[in-house]
Amino acid sequence: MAFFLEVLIGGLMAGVMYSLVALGFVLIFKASGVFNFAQGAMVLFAALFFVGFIELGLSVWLALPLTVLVMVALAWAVERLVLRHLVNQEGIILFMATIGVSYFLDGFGQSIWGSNVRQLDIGLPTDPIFLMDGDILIQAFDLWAALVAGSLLVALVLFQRTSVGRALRAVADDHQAAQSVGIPLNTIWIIVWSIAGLVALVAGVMWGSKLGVQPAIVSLALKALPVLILGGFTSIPGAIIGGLIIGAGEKLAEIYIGPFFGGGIENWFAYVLALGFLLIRPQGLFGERIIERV
Amino acid sequence: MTATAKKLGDVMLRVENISLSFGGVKALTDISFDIREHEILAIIGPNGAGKSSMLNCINGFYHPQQGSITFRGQTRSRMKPHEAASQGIARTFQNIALFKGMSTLDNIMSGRMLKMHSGIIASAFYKGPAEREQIAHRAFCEKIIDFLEIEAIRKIPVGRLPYGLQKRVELGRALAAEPTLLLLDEPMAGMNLEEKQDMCRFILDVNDEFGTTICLIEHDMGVVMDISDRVVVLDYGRKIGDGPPDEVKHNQEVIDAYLGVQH
Amino acid sequence: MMMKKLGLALAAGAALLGAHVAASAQEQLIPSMVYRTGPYAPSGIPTADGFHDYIAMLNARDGGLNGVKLKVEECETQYNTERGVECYGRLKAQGGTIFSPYSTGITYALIDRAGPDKSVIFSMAYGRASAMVGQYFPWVFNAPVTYWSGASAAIQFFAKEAGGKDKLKGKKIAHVFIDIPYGKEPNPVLQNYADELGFKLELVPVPAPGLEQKSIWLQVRQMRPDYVFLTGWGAMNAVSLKEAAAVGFPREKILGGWYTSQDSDTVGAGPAAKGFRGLTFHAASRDLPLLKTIKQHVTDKGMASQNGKHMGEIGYLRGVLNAVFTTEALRTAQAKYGNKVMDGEQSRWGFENLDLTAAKLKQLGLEGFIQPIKLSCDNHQGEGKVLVVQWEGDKWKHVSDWITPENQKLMPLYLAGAESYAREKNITAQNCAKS
Amino acid sequence: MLYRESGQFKTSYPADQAIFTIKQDRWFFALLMLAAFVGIPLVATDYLYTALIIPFLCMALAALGLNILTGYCGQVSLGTGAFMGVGAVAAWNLAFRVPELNLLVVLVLAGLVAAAVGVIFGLPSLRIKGFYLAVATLAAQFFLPWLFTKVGWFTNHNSSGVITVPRMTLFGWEINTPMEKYLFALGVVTILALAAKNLVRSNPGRRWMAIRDMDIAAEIIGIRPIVAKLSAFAVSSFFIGIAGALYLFVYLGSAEPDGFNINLSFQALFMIIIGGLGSILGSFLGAFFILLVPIFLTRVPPLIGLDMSTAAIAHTEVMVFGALIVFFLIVEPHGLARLWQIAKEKLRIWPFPY
Repeated sequence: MAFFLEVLIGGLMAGVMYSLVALGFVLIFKASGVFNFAQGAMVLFAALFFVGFIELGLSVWLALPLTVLVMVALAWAVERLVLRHLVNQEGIILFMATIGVSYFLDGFGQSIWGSNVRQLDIGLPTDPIFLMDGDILIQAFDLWAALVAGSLLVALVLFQRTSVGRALRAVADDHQAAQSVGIPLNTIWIIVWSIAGLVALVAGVMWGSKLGVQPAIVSLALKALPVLILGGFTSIPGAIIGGLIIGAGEKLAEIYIGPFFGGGIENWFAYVLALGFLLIRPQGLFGERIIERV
Repeated sequence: MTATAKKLGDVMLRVENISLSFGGVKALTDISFDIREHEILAIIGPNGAGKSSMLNCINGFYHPQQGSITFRGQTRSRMKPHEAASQGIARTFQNIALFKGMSTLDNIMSGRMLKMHSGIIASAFYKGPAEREQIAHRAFCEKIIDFLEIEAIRKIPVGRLPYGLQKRVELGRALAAEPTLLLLDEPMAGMNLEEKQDMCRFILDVNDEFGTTICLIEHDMGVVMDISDRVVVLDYGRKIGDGPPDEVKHNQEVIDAYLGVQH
Repeated sequence: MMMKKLGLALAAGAALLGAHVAASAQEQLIPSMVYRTGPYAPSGIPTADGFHDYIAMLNARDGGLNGVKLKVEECETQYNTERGVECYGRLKAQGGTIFSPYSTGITYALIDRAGPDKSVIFSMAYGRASAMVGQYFPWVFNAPVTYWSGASAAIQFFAKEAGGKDKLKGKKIAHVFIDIPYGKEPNPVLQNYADELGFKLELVPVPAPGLEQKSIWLQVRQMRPDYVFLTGWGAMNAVSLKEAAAVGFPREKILGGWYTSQDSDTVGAGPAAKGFRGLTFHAASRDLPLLKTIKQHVTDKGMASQNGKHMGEIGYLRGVLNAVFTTEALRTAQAKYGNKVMDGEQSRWGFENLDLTAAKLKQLGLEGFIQPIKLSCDNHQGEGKVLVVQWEGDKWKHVSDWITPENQKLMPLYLAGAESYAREKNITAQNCAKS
Repeated sequence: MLYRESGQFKTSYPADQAIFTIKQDRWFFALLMLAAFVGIPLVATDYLYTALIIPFLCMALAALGLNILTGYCGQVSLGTGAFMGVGAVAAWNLAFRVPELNLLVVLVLAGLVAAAVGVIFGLPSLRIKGFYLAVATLAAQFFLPWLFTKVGWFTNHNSSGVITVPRMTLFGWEINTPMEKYLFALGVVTILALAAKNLVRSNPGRRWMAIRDMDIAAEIIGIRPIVAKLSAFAVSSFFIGIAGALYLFVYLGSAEPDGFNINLSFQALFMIIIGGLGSILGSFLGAFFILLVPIFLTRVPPLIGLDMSTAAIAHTEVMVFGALIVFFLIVEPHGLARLWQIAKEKLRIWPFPY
């Protein structure tokens, strides 16, 4: 029982990290209807620059704003060079375009900073904490990760209330309408991508200090996809809850079902879970239902 | 005028007490009417009267909560659009629903999908049965192409065609299925006078030459009064009139509906 | 605009059909298949550097090998089999004779081609263990050790820790391995030992690339094994150590295979790596005379790959050792065929008759770096020996004497593996009695 | 002046429905085939075979398969690699366990197995669309390789899970040298490409394109989405499966199931985007282009005296791919195939401007 709880908690914590990546996807999809496959690459990109700046001898408090600037610049570039030219294309084209962006960032980041593993220590404790006289173990680091993700979430929800936030939702509902009431679409997009960039940075720093900053981080983005399916592409709470479900689900599965299949089922279990779910509820946990008309 | 000269057959499709609603919104309330063999029936009414919804019910795209639709003696509760199609119901759409990426010819050929049977394997080899079938049906489609006078645009992707022509191609695709009942959703919307006249001619010819029963939605009263044998009037999802054009024309309720008198 | 691009591509195609940049007559092309990018780059980079720098040193100091200039031609495989095959093809076309794929997957893909193409595949301490049987794999060499002898060494080390082989009875040893061919290689041997010595073997696969190990280590913690043998690669290694630390599993109980205990792994893991122990098939010495020579002739002259950033790291030393084997094999061949560019056949002869005596090693500035080793027609592994090193947080410390793997005990396994391969391919054994 | 259709009148429907309606096209195709079957064997080196030509054939076939699903039927899939894996593993097991089986039979059966698996993983497409489906296909991409690694039987319990192909013979013809392998692959690919062309220009093709262009309308004219979509998945996976089998048999010679990973899927996707969605020719152009880029990048800088480090080249390559994808999607969504057409249009009126 204690072990079960331990795994469950561990899973939920891991789920928080997925949510962090998934959040970025949702933000962009909500505001621009773009399924941004590059989110994962952005995570690595941000982390690389952050750790890179620190290695150049800058203090964390200098490196952080600098990296933020980089991400904003990135958002601007993406809008300028990619989105702007694909405005009225169907979603799937934009999706493929972001795959291109993803590859580009991957290569770009590495050609600047190299492919070595970089250790990133932002002073979060890594030692285990024991509850119930040693039966249950919680990883201090994960608690912090959860804390950060939580505060980020709150910040985002608050942001939604600001005028810009409302503008975002307006765009999400209807591009033409938004433009007609005089909201410059391009600006909106830059803002959204910048925010997604910030989320990526946070995710990158967390993952980075957990695994060390290295190219392999990109593959984590793929883990956020089942989360999206589960939570629905348009719902921030969906991303969070989806992340938790996936995290806990796959860890429990790995430990309690895995052994029967010789282990290592984590890589696909999340997808199968999401897929099975999809067949029951195609629009995801919190996604809106679509009524088709002719 | 052809319409009056022609004698009407017996009931082909009977709509009985149809009610349809999305969530709370009622689109159709307790609607009943018949469509008879060989006739041209027009459904008219102000915007949002539920005309398109009515067609969508008939060809199985929407499933009414109450009521039944009886087509050629067999009553159906829920049926899928492709089942309706295989029963011989074809239609066109208010805002064109052609396959933009395909050529005019392919669009019309696709209308005969139900009549072509060569499978994957045969098609992969192509030579032999598959090709023969292609040729046979191509011949039929060419007839339609001649009939609609669109020979010139055979090989052009419909996406590139002007609106009026697209409407024609869409009609062609519907005809290719050799339907017994043809549903036309505003076939002349957004056409200039000339195009409208052509379209009227086609509709009447189809009705005469192939004896196809036609049920159409149209806003242009002039057109409706000219070509239709019978008119059904909808307003706010209710039927407020049903009968020959002249009769409906003088129906007070209908006039109110069009002049927008308060209910 | 677009037409231009298309044209460009076609032009390139034409260019390729034509040109072949082959090594010139007095230049021995030394293929170097590397991965400096992708998830496995951290493990690949130092090795690639070491290989490059040693050859560069030979060129700088001796003008090559007995007057034959050496030309290192790198090709990026990204640890990816198809790219590896492409690299092999390209390097072969340019005149390469000895290939070190640095990937078990690529090695497997090349084994079949080696014979017909007359290419020597030198998979130093990786690849197909049973390829050490020279009769069936005349073109493949895996000196000085294989994953199987590595596993054997690991078990002996555990036995020593426990205080004798008999003490292992009833103990529990977990093998945490990355779930790709390389990771699975040791399993049969470990299983054999488990049956023989009566300890319980737990196999714990980690899905590649191995960034997700939380549940793995929760499991391990739950198993409470006495020892963990860790066979990871690239990104996985550091994560293993971090997760082990996170679940409070003592690193001292973890013994890494030799590709799991490089500096990139321990540095990446930070403090979590302290106390972690790993196998090597060479000493972890940063003060080898040879390194000084390399520094003097290459690094200080700014000719080193990445300015010798990784010099002295385990991965780097490995690259150097790989280069030493390669060049010494060529040297041996030259002794027989004369001081010119060696072809495939001759390179192969060089490997089969390679004999690194203590004196030779001293002369190379490698005293104490590896134990003397001799290859032969039927034994392509030689009696390589193994060390255990421990990470002290900033450098490696030797914590064992040279361990001799029980190769004679493994021989049946080697033969079985080799013969089954020979059957699949209906290959007849070459006769090692003659020649 | 050379490329003219004027004066060539089609007097029958068969003539009008032929693959190459214009005389010059027929000649061109004949020449192409001549070059492929006779020309290349005369000039190509072993390196070109193993590094460019053979992988080109395999990946082109895979791209073709994906194009049927994505380009013609509009169902995006990121599972190509996995389905190649299915084909490869199936083919290997057939060849290994039933040695007397004819190589062609092996390929076809492998294709059918892949098709069956494809249909299973295509089922979600009946409920979900667009990105949701794209993500769903990832399930296949992660599940199948895992399955092959885990279930020892698939790899005949090889300790390292690597499968190595037995020697190939076709009607007594020993397929050993790269050239022989090339000719064999070329034969297979040519036949399948023609089959694909036939499919897309007749009934099944129309059904797929209808679903792609407007699924609702398609259903209303009597196309059953389930039939259209699943048949697309089946045919596509059939092609991809055979591509995978060739990939293992004539290209790699040995592989671990894990090798059929997501990178392969993306590669195939890039090929059809750059080559041209919904175009048979495009699949080939795209494959050629994508495979050429890395070789181009590694070979050409040295030729022009530019010395790039291995890492730099690798990174540049990734960037170039990314940039190309975006570039093509923006500038020419129909890819190289469309450019080819434009070129022909130009040629048709050349040398006169109008």
